[in-house]
Amino acid sequence: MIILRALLNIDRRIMYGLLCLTIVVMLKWPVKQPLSTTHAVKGVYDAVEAIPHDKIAIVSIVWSSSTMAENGPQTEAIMRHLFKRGIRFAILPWDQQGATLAKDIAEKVSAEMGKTYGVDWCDWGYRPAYLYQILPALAKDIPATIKKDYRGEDVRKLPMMRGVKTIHDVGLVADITPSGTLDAWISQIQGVYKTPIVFAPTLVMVPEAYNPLDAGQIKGMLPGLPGAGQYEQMLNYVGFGQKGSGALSGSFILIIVLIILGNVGLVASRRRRPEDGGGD
Amino acid sequence: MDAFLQRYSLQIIVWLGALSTLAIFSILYKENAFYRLFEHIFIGLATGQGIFMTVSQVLHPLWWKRMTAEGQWYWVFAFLAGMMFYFVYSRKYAWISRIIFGAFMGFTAGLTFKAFATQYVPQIAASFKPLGGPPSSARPDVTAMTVVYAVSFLVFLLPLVWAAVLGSKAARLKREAGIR
Amino acid sequence: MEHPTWQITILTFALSLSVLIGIFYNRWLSGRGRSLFIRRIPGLSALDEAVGRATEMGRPVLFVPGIGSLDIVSLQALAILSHVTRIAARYGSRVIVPSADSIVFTLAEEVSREAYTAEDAADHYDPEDVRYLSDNQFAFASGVVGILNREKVASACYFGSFFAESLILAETGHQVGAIQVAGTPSTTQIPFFLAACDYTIIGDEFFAASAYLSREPTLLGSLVGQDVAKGIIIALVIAGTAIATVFGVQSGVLKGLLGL
Amino acid sequence: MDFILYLGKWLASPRHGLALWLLIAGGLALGVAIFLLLRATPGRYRKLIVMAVTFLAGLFYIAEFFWSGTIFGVENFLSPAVQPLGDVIMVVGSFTLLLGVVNLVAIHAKAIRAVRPGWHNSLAFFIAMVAIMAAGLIPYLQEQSGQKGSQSWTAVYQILFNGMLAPLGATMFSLVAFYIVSASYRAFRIRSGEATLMMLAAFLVMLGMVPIGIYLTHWLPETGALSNLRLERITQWILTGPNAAAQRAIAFGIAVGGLAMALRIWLSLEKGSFFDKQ
Repeated sequence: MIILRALLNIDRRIMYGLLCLTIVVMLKWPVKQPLSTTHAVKGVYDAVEAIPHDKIAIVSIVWSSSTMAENGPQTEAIMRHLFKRGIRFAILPWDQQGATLAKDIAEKVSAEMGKTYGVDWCDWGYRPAYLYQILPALAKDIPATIKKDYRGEDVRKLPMMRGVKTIHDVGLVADITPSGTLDAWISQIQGVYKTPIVFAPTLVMVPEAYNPLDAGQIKGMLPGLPGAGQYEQMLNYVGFGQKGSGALSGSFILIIVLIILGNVGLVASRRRRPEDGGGD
Repeated sequence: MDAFLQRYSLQIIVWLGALSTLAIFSILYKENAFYRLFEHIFIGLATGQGIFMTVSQVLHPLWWKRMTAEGQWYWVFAFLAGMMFYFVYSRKYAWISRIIFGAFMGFTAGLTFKAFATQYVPQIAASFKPLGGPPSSARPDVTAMTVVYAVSFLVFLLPLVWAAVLGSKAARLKREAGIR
Repeated sequence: MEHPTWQITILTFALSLSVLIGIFYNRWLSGRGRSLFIRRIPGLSALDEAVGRATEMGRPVLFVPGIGSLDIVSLQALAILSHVTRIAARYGSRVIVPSADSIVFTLAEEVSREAYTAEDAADHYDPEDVRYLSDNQFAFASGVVGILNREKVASACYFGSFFAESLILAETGHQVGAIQVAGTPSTTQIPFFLAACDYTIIGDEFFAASAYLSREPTLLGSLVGQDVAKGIIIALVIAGTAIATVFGVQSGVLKGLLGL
Repeated sequence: MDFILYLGKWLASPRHGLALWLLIAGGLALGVAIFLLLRATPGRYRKLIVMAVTFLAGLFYIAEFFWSGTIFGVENFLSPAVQPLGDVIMVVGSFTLLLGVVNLVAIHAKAIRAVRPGWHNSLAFFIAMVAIMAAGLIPYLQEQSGQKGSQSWTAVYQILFNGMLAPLGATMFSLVAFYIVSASYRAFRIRSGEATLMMLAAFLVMLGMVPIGIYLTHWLPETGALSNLRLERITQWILTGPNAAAQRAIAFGIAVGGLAMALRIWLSLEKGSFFDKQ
């Protein structure tokens, strides 16, 4: 009984150790688990499939190394799909680290799929995250707002940017983010010009996003790492999204087990009280 | 120095990264001097980088360059407006800083109206859904699912919730009666 | 739609008008010595308890006004700060205010100084207790974690905009044994505060805080106006759902209702 | 009218050389003059000035947005000003940078001077701040003045940024994962009916999000009434049904609360420590 009651107050350091162990083990020896596709993820897939070939896509990068584990695989999956369909896209980074990290992903995938910088994709370069100030101007005149790509070259000279003038030449915006930038995209772009938006948030932000998703303000959503995993499955390749989802499964199971243990402890301490004559 | 940095910078980055990670993780055990040191370094780096970014991304290109190189002399008024904030440190003239604070609050207030109309009104409209109507192709049929769950809830979960409620009530009654 | 349709314009103005009417109605009422009723919000009543506990233990109170810049939410947080500081000043306790935005920091400094002066406790006010830490989200969090541990904080209040750092702050606070009260309109963070804090105020209770704490007729009236505005929205949703059920989602009446 | 237009054009045209500096000096002088004027303003007008500025600032965005088409035959002439105003706000806001930094520097300088316990931490703060600032600004300013940016300083910047600032932030964020475990272990106890419901919902959502949960019920049919008992469908229902409804209700409450506060601030009806005194 003492053991059972000890379950009521497990030392947090033990829990932290168990978590570390679970993640390491699950990443090292991944268990193949099936993922089924939810309608939110299918919405992203369909939105990318629906982009007309004469329009470009914008991949908005707000994440940095802190949330790379979740946002990185999402970015890669979306880029792969765009490349696969032959839709030209531009990276629009709002974070200094994210700028480098997303460019690295694009370079890797583009090399793998035989695509060329400037023709199939480009990088508009880092700018400070003043979305509310920049987006209205971007919508009206893209080349004048962006001016130069990350290498300092005039964006007007890039082959893929030919004929791209306003937001009406943009067929999709993918906002990949760990923070509240979606509001800016919705209120300044989608709400005004009806440009389709898909959303790739971190897992903690998911519950809130069902509201705009339901309102049709975003076409689809990749919920964190499992979302990326599902998307990978739809695109038929195995990336960190699927591997990482396994580790996530493990840690969720750990949390559930700990919660159950805590409750066992609670029940045990309740039962014991009368006989103990006021044990605590 | 140059050659050294070029040659070893990657190794330095890796080792410093590992050290920083360990320092922060050490707080999971308990607060300690190692963590404290890196906390101060972190704040120092963030402050320094913040100053660098503000100067290189905003103040230099959007203000100084425009005012001097592009000849738009009237940007001097932006500087004057910015300086008004600093009157907050003067007892006597603190009210002058309130003018610029007021302007900023006004802008925020104005934008709130705009956000309400573009962001929330469409969500009000999205709540207009037929009850028990046919499901749309893109979304699951929430109504049908609700019925299924309501039934299963009654069958499986209600006894459990009921027991828990009873349990907590009994515990409270016992507590109130002084039985421990 | 670069500009809203007339329906949206009218709706926004109507809601604003109902708030204004609420304000002036209650001002008129209070001029005649009457006042409106406001229900108890346990989280806000707990602020007194939190400060009182810190005083008994002889330890400081921590108040984090969020990590947002100067906006509606931060201003509300500062209003709550003013209240907390005044209680603390009355008891002669310290309130440590770490800040993540230079403008909010400046205002917080002023609010604190004023609160101590108003309670005739200016000698208890330590200018170093209001601190600017960093506008880098996690550098700020690391600093607050440090303060929570080193200052042996007895009570911690988190009011304002919070993001991914909310649980880092609240869980550390729990570990050092502080009694914690939180309130934020950032809906994603509410579950974290609920899990780690003793009291959490949710949603628009946050905006009711200054009215609740000050019982100022203008603010109370605004609260009544807000309830009327919410009533209008509820009526709209019910009407819209009824129309959608009877005539279908594609009906012209529904489209005309908000002009979307 | 013509004269005003002419004057506006004359003032707005770009200048160079001496004329530019004379105009800048003139602007500064005007600033001092305005300050002297403000200083002489009697107390009872001060509040009025602040109120008027707040009102006009708010009015700009409100009028610009809600003014669609023509009103009394006048087109919306405010819209073109939105973009430049955004720039101005950004620049003016950036000048506040030092308000916070001064406080930080003062506290740490004091700690070092008084050799308080832990003064070496304050020293580390200064070294870190100055180092990254220099490493960033030196190559930037060199490049701006047409020279080649110093390679060594850039390397130092990279080291400080990628070797320290980035991992420190990432690790700090990853603490959330650990704290979620200990917080949920404590929070989800079956103390009452509501708490039990909350715990069940949490279990279902957690399981429905990850492969293992989906695996648990994958034997149920894909279609038909029973398919609704698949874990991922339950999760989806919790999130799109009760969760979205509750989130939206909270969001509306917050939106109305924000709208009311915006209104009070805009019309200077707000009460409270900052707003009451002038």
